Amino acid sequence: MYKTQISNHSYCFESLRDLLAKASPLRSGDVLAGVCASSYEERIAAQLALSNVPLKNFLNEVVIDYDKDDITRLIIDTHDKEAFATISHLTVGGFRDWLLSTEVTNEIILQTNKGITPEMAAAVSKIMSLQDLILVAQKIEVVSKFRTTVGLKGRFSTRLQPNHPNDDNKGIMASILDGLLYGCGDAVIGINPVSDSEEIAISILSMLEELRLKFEIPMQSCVLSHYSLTKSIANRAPVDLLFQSIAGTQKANESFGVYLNDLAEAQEAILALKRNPNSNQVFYFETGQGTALSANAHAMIDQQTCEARAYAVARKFNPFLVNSVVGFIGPEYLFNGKQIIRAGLEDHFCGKLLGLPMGVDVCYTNHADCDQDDMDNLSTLLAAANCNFMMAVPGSDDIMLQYQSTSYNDAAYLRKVFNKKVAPEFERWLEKMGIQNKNGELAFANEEIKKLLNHLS
Amino acid sequence: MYKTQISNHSYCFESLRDLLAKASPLRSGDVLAGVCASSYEERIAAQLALSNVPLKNFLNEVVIDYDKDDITRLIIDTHDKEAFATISHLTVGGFRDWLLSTEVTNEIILQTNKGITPEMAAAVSKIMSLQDLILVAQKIEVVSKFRTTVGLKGRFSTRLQPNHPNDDNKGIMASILDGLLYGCGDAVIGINPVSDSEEIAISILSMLEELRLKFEIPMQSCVLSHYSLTKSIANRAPVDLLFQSIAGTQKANESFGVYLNDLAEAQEAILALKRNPNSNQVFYFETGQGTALSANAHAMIDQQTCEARAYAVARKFNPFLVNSVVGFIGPEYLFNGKQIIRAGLEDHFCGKLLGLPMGVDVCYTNHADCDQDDMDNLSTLLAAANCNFMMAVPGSDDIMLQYQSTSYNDAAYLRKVFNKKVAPEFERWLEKMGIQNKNGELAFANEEIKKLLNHLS
Amino acid sequence: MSLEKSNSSLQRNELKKFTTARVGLSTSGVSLSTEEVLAFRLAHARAVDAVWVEWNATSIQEKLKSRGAKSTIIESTATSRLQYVQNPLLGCELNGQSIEIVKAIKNENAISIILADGLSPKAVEEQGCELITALLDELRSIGNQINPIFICRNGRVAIGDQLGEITKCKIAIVIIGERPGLTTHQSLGMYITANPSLQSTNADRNCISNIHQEGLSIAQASNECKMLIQKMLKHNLSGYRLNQLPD
Amino acid sequence: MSLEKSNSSLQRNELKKFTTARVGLSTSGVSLSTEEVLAFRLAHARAVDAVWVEWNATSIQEKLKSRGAKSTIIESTATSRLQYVQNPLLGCELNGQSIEIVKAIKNENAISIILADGLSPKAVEEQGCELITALLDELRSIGNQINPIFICRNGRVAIGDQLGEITKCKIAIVIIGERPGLTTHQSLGMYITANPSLQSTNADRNCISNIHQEGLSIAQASNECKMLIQKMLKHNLSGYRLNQLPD
Ligand code: B12
Ligand code: B12
Repeated sequence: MYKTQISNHSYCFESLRDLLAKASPLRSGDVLAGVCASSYEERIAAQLALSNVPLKNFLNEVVIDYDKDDITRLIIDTHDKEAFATISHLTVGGFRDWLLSTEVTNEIILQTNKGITPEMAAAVSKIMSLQDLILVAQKIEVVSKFRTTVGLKGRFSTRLQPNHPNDDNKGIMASILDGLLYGCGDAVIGINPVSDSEEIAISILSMLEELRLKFEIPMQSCVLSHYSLTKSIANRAPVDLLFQSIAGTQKANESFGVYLNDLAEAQEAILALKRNPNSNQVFYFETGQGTALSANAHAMIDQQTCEARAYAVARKFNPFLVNSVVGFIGPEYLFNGKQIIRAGLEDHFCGKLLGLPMGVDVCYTNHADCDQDDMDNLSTLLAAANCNFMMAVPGSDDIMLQYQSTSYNDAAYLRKVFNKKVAPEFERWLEKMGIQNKNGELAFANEEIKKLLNHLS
Repeated sequence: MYKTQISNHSYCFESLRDLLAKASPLRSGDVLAGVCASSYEERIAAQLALSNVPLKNFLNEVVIDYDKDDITRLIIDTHDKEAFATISHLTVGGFRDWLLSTEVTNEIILQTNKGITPEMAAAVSKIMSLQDLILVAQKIEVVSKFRTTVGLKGRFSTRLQPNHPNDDNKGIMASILDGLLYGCGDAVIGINPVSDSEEIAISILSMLEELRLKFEIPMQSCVLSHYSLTKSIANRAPVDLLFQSIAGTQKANESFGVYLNDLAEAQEAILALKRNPNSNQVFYFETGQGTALSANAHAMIDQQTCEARAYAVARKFNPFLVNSVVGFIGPEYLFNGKQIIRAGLEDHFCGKLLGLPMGVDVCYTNHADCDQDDMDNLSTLLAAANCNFMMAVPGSDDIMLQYQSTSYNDAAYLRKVFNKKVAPEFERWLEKMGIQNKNGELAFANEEIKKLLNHLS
Repeated sequence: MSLEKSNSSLQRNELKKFTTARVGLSTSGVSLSTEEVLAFRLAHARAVDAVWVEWNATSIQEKLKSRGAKSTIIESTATSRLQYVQNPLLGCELNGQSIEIVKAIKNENAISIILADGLSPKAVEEQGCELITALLDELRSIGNQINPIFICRNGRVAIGDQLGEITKCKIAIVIIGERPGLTTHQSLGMYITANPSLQSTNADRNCISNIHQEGLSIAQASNECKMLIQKMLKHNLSGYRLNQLPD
Repeated sequence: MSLEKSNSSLQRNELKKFTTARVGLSTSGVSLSTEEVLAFRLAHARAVDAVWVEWNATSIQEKLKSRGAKSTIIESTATSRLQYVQNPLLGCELNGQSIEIVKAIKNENAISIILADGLSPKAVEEQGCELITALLDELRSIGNQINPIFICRNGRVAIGDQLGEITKCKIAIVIIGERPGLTTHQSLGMYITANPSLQSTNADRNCISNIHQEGLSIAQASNECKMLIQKMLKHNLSGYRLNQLPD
């Protein structure tokens, strides 16, 4: 039981789960779930109470029972006491101050992160302002490696997302080539196949492999099929990365056909291919606030805490990329631009704080109260926060998933305004191809580029 | 009469004024005035029609009659045909493309800006995305000079705003000292007196002068009284800058007691004091979307076009600072964070495009649907856009004007995230005082600082 | 794709030939040209409108009738589009009257086809009847009885589970308007569940998506659906676990 | 302020002694400490609430009565706080019934005092009657007749103009709740117009602002008001043009 007294009104919160939910900034999903504060004052009262909760309490009071949820078990069982020692004396409020203090550098945070649980990260993010989320995330550098190195300071990568509504290979390739001409794709070239056929997945991966080898592109590819499919084609196709959507409760994951053991087996299968020359990172995970609730499996936990719990799953598998697809599902979870913007910055911050190589799919659907201005807004803020990567979708319009994300042009805009470069290996390739000059400026047409375009004709 | 055909619906707009209003992104003030588009599709239809209007048309079709409005006369009479030649062949849409193109540099824009009318600037801003507003503003460098140099690339200045609800000198000084310790005040230290008494204005200015001389601070001061009062104390007080709020129609200005001739006379009086060692810039203007409508003097022009027209007044008087106080009045003009954010970026862009040294008071009132997150958001975007200056109010809370603006801490945050420095003269002073080290890091307490604090005891 | 070499050199804007994706767009600096930006905004305005259309279930029923298919109209507990969009759970439950309608159709071995507006009522209006006709043709060879088509207003995918729970049907096929995109609002999705019940989750169904002119054709989609159902009936299973089995 | 030198050295957080402004706040890095941030948010939640309070005009009337001041209750055309906030023009116009009430009080040389909730109904409830009492005391020496106090619900400053137009009063004093801030919601403003009419604009009035405990005292405010009115009566003028004249 947690309490705050404001003037002569006393606010009570029955559990840490309740407190976390009521301290959450307003969002439609928590309203829908009936877990949010009932007034602005109650929300601040909850934040006040939460700020006084010692971090230690999070190790004793869990938000879903240890017996009932494998993510809770994962969190508790893998908690690193030694790393936690540095912050074990702090309250949630003190933790915020600690993170903001000048003495707490990237190195210190990276050393501590295995001692931070998802719920601690969620808690501190709830009392942080937008500016805090940017300031702290900006100083955290989480670097991951495959054929390119993603997440270095001063760098900004993209996932090229060249989807096609009929999995047409030429259609996919047309989008890829256009994206490469904008310097996109250095995080991954990842296709969501419409179909769940193994043949189609294999055909797409083979086409990408051919492209990679022919032009010697430092890149990795991925099909975003269910991990069980990807695993089963592992010895018939050039699989770089294993993709899976994950959520923050066992029950939600089960509704996705996701089991922790099976994930581990799939990981083994892909690692055995030894395609990553620079690390053991072979996972690409996607998450997003609202997924647990959308499966009716949120266990009365607020959606942002659920989201942070999904990062525990991600963290276990040492992923190459983690991507919060922040406005993807719809307004029932994040109503408008304001909610999407805050959620995007929270997810990015929490992920990084937990040591993950975070990207954000800055996006919205046509049933949300949102437009391109909100996307420009969030993508600019995330670039200021040193986000590892964002999406690159032709003209922002994903013609298969039916939503709007950041475009090739958005990526170029962000690189220009923030003077950021692509991943170093990819940068050298772009220069070699004449796609980009030494100053990082794009050359939209030249002789070398024709070679690339001819790949299609 | 302007038209767009969409499928089998044809949209008509009776005049350029009507077209500008309907092409405006949604905001409550235009809804209140009854001038906005009635659907999202109509808004885009208007933007399509507007994008095809040749810039030349703006010289023939005015939004208020030449005979009835002195700002219209000012705009038409001072239009520089030679500067306009560079862009005279363009439509509004072509003008956007021109501004975004790589070849159009800061120099070219600065050479052209006297050929750009406020309505042209408003028009192009309406079809620009948030990202465009940032990208173009970022490349425009408008530098102004008094004892400090404001607006240089890589620099970011603040107006220290140490208001007190009873004009108490010690109270004002306490806020000033606290602000100086955060490196704030390099644009101006400007106080809004509660009272409109000449004695009080004189006393405040004298106190600031004493501070400036004693600590050899490269700074300028200002009281934000009505310009007629400031003019009348000019020979009894150390007046650096002449302040005035201005609006975009003659009628609105008259409701403020503002007449162009009187402004010119007041300017003469202040220039005669010869206190600006580095230029003839002695004006500090404030503006803000909604002011004309709030005086019921908007003449059916949308509020953003009105705002741009106020910049014509500012431009005539070669100001040292112009500040759009973007969320100051209330939700009747800018309903929520989203509207305030877009308006702030529009004003900053339009002002810079017209050649003005623009700052933005990133702010909101307690009757608006807005909170600190929106402020963090807008201030971060404006810093990315190279905004010349913002406000610095103790703890964001102006205890006299009763609204929230950016704080000393916000300024420090922005300098840190964007690696920006204060004005060069002020930077040297901060280092000399030990307030800031060579890396631009603040030292909140040291021996030198005590001297400053002792000024109060 | 066979990547034959050729000497003909392609221009960036010719990429458009290969996809409806927004490739080869005109630019200024690193930004999209005004033309592209405004075209995008117009598409957005129209896609937003597509979500909020109130559809005409009886006109669909008549169309189906004219194609010889019997149908019955049911409704979820969401009483408006706004409720539907803001609270997905409402769209997963039949309202009282519809429960009664459905109860009358209990039929253990049958296949139920539910045609739901989903997030794009227009998609169903424009393509739904054609897909149903093609599907009925394909399913004939399967032999299981097919219930009258359920035309469901403000329905979500999971409404098929409740319908399955009540009718005890063998297979539920939910044909639903996928959320409208900028380039098309016509896309339909098919979600197929074996032994549908209130215990079913998404892991228990299969999905055929992007059924529209530029995506999967109606013919392909209905054929795939038949093959899936055959596999489902063979293994008495659908979804994640079915996918684990060889074809 | 005389800036006497002294050797006692002040700490940053002692700056608080001199002002209610948020100076000397505790920090971490360049940011405000958690404590300060949450205190700020709580203040914001409460200031927001202060705007939306529906005030009790009759209780104010009774308070005034107990202090010996006659009053009458009028209303603008804004029928709710939401309308009031979203459409300021509604707050500048009297509703039909109020026009009738006001018409009955035509009185050419009188002073009208309007007490309006403005953006902070609580400010008026908590301080309004005291200010009125002090003001009436001061105004006694002026000699002009004073109309019964108009207690105006959902009123804006400019509503005094219409009231002036109807009553033909010499001076209108609008006492109004200024928008609530984080540190106080008690602040009152006085806007004084000579010969108020529908032609009056803000340029034609004078303003005395920030009347509250930490700001201008009620005694000072009412005294300043008297002196202003004396000057107005002398020159038959108010506002911008009055300010141009020597005292
Ligand atoms: C939104 C969406 C999601 C959301 C669903 C949450 C929600 N509340 O809407 C999230 C992000 C959780 C999601 C997850 C996945 N999705 Co999905 N999703 C979509 C999308 C973009 C729109 C769906 C839609 O409009 N439905 C219509 C509305 C009206 O129905 P609804 O009742 O509101 O929504 C339900 C269904 O959409 C269902 N659902 C969503 N995805 C999937 C996938 C499968 C296999 C099944 C059976 C059901 C299902 O979940 C919703 C809630 O019950 C479609 C693409 C498209 N253009 O339609 C892909 C799509 C259906 N998803 C797809 C896939 C592969 C997945 C994943 C399996 C990915 C992964 N590797 O983990 C996961 C897990 C799905 C699961 N078992 O639950 C594929 C299916 C491919 C196929 N032929 O099987 C599609 C076609 C996209 C693609 N090509 O990649 N998805
Ligand atoms: C909002 C505001 C404005 C807005 C008004 C628009 C609007 N629709 O609200 C804008 C930005 C346009 C404005 C402009 C100015 N303002 Co002003 N404003 C305020 C503020 C912050 C709040 C007012 C409020 O809450 N009113 C209550 C609501 C319920 O009433 P309302 O009917 O909605 O609002 C009307 C009045 O506020 C009036 N008004 C606003 N400012 C002024 C100033 C004067 C001198 C007059 C007569 C009327 C007036 O205009 C509004 C619309 O009619 C006050 C400070 C405060 N704490 O109150 C300063 C304040 C009243 N303004 C002040 C000043 C000096 C000005 C300017 C003269 C500045 C200048 N040099 O140009 C201009 C011009 C004013 C004019 N003649 O119209 C001073 C007045 C000092 C004095 N004792 O005379 C104050 C006290 C602030 C200060 N200390 O600097 N202001």
